[in-house]
Amino acid sequence: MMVPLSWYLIFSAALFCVGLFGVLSRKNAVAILMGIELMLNAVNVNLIAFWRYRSPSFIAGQAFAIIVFAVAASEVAVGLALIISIYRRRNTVVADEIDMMKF
Amino acid sequence: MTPMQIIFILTAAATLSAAVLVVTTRNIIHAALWLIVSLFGVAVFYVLLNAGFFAVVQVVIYIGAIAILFIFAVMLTRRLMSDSGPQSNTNWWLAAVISVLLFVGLIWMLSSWRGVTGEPPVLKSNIDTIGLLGRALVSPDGFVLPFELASVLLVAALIGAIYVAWERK
Amino acid sequence: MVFFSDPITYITNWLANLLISWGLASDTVLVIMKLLGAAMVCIFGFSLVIFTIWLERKLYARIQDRLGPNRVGPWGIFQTFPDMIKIFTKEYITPEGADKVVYNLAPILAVSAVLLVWAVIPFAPTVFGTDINIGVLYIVAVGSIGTLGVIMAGWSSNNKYALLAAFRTVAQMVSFEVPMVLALLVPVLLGQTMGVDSLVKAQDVWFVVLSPIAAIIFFISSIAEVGRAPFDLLEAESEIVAGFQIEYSGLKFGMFYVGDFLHAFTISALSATLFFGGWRGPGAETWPVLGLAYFFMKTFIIYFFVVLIRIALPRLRIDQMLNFNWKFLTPLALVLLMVTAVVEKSLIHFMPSLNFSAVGFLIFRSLVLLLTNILIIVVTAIFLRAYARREHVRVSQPRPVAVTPEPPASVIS
Amino acid sequence: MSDWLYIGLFFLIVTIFPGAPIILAGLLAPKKPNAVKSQVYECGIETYGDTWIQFKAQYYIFALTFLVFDVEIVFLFPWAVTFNQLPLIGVLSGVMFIFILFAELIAAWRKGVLEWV
Repeated sequence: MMVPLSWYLIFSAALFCVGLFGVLSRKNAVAILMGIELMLNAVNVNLIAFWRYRSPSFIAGQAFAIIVFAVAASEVAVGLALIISIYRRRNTVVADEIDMMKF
Repeated sequence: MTPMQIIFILTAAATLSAAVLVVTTRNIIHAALWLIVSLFGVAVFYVLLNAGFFAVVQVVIYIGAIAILFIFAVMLTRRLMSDSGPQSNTNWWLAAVISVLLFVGLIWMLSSWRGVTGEPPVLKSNIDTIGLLGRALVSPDGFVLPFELASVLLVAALIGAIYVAWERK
Repeated sequence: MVFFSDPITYITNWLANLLISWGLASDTVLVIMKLLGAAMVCIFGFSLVIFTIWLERKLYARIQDRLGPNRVGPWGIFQTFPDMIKIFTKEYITPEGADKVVYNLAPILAVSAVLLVWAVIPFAPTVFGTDINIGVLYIVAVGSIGTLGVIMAGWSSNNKYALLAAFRTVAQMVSFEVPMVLALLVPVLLGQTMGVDSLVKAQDVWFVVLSPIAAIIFFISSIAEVGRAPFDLLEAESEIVAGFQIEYSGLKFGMFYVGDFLHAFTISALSATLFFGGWRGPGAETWPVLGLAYFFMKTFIIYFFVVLIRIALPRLRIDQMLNFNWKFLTPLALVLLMVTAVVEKSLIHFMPSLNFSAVGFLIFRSLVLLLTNILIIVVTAIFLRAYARREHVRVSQPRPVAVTPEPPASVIS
Repeated sequence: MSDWLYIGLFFLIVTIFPGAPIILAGLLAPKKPNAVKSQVYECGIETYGDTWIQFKAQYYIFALTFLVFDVEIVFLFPWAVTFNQLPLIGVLSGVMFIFILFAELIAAWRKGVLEWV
């Protein structure tokens, strides 16, 4: 256990930023969701790292991580279903072209 | 350099390069496969953090279910998405600048915090984290409400997603 | 004496001491020993496949009143070796437009996902790879890597039918994973641990006695997970092309088959470990080599049933298969889980007031749980009969079939 | 941690074991590819159109149902492990959780999602 906490935090910050880049720069809506998954994973690494380094006997970090798993699963389920539905109606998954609500 | 640190660095490098490929590669199925590699790397981190349960849950949920769902969704929306041509939008450079700025900001913030260094407390050898977690998740002074709410959330997500994706005949 | 009672531990210790006496650091020795152990398990798995292929062919043939392999060696026992040499020298034909890396990775994943399960299976009281405290979930996780192998193979072959078959196979595999995992929860609940070896140690009474329904559900859904008859309609060899492996040739194709046979044996080993007491038997603690014998005896008996089912039962239709999973196995597993939890908890809760001895409680608990299971079986049977009656009525309704059209009136006249 | 060391080494070994024979057989086997041989084998005629065709949403629905069930079942494992030490209310909330799962299955069933059409 000779890895300092800062390494984990830097790693998860980097993962978060890569995910953010994906969300902001991708055209394909499915790929945007992939970016969001990366960000959620970065959050989870942080939660577990804090649990391990700050309060191993208090389980809150792990319980939060469990909830993040549930949220990630529901987000993917609904997000992808929306994308499929949009694709069926409008024949596109490019996020820029889904602009019915735009003035 | 202890073996642990070497493992950490190797895994971090692999995970981050896979993540970069997820957000840059043109072929969207390849992006999904790289996502799996990246998620697997995160599972290794959970092992390094003595959270074996989460490592396995990561593999079961993310690789076994979410990645499959992604691949299915790509197949369902395939017809018009050709792999050639740019997959990034026109202001990707702005996204890159924002991401790098955020990263620099986070590092700056971390470096000004005292708690960031320091050894992890030694885990007691008889500590049963899964048992603790199990008890915390269902005890009324623990997380029973979020736990049941997560279940309800998943039910809502399932029904909503089915309603949205269902092909009416 | 130690050698005879526990040869594997004896050899391991001897080797470790030898390495230490050569002046290696104890950490290095640990890594080398673990590496060797893993390699031994894999070698053992592969040699087992060579044997089970012969065994299965022979059984298949005998039950169909044929001779089966009988030329190479006594009873044709070496038949697999010429087959192996043949497949080794076959040309790899890569379809055009295939995604090379993914295409080559898929067969490796198909085998390794199965081999990985062997990391947590205890062979004897002293012979097991590791007893991680989440062993049962690890088995589930490794199974999902296999799903990935299928989808990679189907996608990278650049073949519509391979892709379609991969999708169907994955739909089948993930569907049957739900009752399988639910059935796995029952032993965890009864044994209060997720470590596989700890679960074996917790089986003072075999879990198949405490919860026969869970054992049956696990067994059936594992067979479906392997994709064997009667659930093999996605690669029905005698009817359609070979499913998602259609574009594979040579040893890459062979690896899918190795994975298949190994998987069939692995689910037998898992059933034996989780529900039939694994290495437990009289005298196994003092003579670990006996434990090894018990384990393989149980495994081979269950494996025999897996093969028997494959030979005896006809193929299901895909809608029947999925209905069977979602409308029968899954609700049954959920009800079983709820009932078991309530019964077990009330047993523990009211136990102190009943004043049993330890053995008496064990017997009482087994009886109560067994009776509960039998009750569930009876209720399920009633439901099933009602369903069958409805289904018979529904199917016997006249439905559009191809009839010879009535000849036009002009022809008759 | 040494348990996980074994698992890690096992991951290493199991990729080598099927991989090495495949590479070895690639060296042993003849290599004479030609255009006709490497055509994809689909049907009575030459392959037609793009391979990566679009599939129907039914596959997605099954994967979706599986995902939701998988996530919820995985959460039940920590509950099952500590089952004996839980107070009655804890056990009941777990049973309640399973019951929600059951209701979910019934809801999906009634909606006709679980039909293979």
